[in-house]
Amino acid sequence: MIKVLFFAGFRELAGTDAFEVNDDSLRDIRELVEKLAETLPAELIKALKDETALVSIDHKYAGWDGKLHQNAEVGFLPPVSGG
Amino acid sequence: MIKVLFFAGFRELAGTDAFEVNDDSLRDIRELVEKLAETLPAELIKALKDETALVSIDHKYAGWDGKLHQNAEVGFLPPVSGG
Amino acid sequence: MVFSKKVWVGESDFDVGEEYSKLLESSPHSGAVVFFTGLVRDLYPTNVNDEMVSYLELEHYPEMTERLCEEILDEANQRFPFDGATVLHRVGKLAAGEQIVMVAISSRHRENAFQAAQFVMDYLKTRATFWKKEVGSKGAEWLGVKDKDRQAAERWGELND
Amino acid sequence: MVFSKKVWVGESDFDVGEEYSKLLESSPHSGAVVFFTGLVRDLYPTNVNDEMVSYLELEHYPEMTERLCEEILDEANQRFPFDGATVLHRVGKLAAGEQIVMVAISSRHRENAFQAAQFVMDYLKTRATFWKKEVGSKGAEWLGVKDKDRQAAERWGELND
Repeated sequence: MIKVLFFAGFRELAGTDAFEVNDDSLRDIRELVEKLAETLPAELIKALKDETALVSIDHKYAGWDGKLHQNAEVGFLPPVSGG
Repeated sequence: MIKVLFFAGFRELAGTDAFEVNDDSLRDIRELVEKLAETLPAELIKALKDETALVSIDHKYAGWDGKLHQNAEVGFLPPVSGG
Repeated sequence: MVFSKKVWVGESDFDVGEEYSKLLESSPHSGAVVFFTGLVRDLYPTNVNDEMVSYLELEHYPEMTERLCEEILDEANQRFPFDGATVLHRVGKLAAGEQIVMVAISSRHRENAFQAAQFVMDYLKTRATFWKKEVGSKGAEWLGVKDKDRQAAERWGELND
Repeated sequence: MVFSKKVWVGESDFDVGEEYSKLLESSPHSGAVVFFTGLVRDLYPTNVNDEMVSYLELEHYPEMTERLCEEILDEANQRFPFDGATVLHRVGKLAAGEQIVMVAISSRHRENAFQAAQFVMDYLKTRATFWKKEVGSKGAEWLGVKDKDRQAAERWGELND
């Protein structure tokens, strides 16, 4: 099981802040996003693929090739705007 | 009459914080310092001539050629160290 | 260099005078303190059509933010050694004029305090997992990294990850 | 740019939290405040043989200092426009740990606040008519402009006199 979190604008596009994916065959973020595309809005998927979007695995920034594992927590992070 | 003020280390070398010079023929700071040399300690005069020393006339920074006038207030200022 | 570190993220407001005193207590040999506070401005001319902003909504990724803030402080300390640092960042709904963020650095000399405070702010803006939504009378908009903030962060070169 | 200006030189201590609030009141549209405070350090390794400093004695040329501070603020505002500025500088006898100076700048964006605060500090150190004497157990010494302060001021180029 992979736990997926959406923040800020991504959460609004997803219509939810969390999502669970039960597919242990997914190897990396790229494959996870393809999986999410089956059920989540196309507009969200497009935004996740934007070059300004960030991804985290287990609270660490990761790349599009970031490896998944059992019970990973994946965060989809729009461009940050703190401070 | 010209009013001369000494600050910080210059005051300690002069042994006084203020001094009056009654000589209306003095035209500039250079001439004033020569006049002071007649009565004030040689060590002070040497310090006043150091390139790091500053001078003011009527509360404005002035140069060695700064012109004097009746009732001018001249400040002899060691290198500053505020802040 | 070992330094005293305080990082806090939450909804409540903070008191600048009190934080200043606490920072000084934690770094009694410092001769210089630089403080930065960021507040909600009432007008954002570059966004949402120059309109007045009613309030901001700030959210974050709690499991990431505090650690990222600490990493940014560690990196700043490696580059510009200092004695003490405080980072406070509010989340939730914030009205115009309210305080959002505070970064304070105490050090022996002022140059490092200024440099470290700027470094921390630049990286907070571009690396820490906070998001800000401007809500005005004409609509709401999630803000992204501003170009000038990205440029400000880039001047420091790469982070030593 | 018109800005709110407060310059004060005197013997009494100041309260950073209070000054921060007053500065914000004077510049309600600012989104960024940078504060600097300088304190008497307890050890001056480059002077008087690394000894502990018992206290500092600060004096100034009253008829010049406040005007020079205002001129420095005006110059800073021409270069890095901001909304409000406070400069407080103490004189007299100050013990280790006591506050000496505070410079605070409020502005729309943080970059100008940081730049202006640094500019003002660099010029205060090299142009304003203050003098500082370190008194330790082994003797007393009037400080001059430090090389690094002179270099810091030189990076801004010439003042527009």
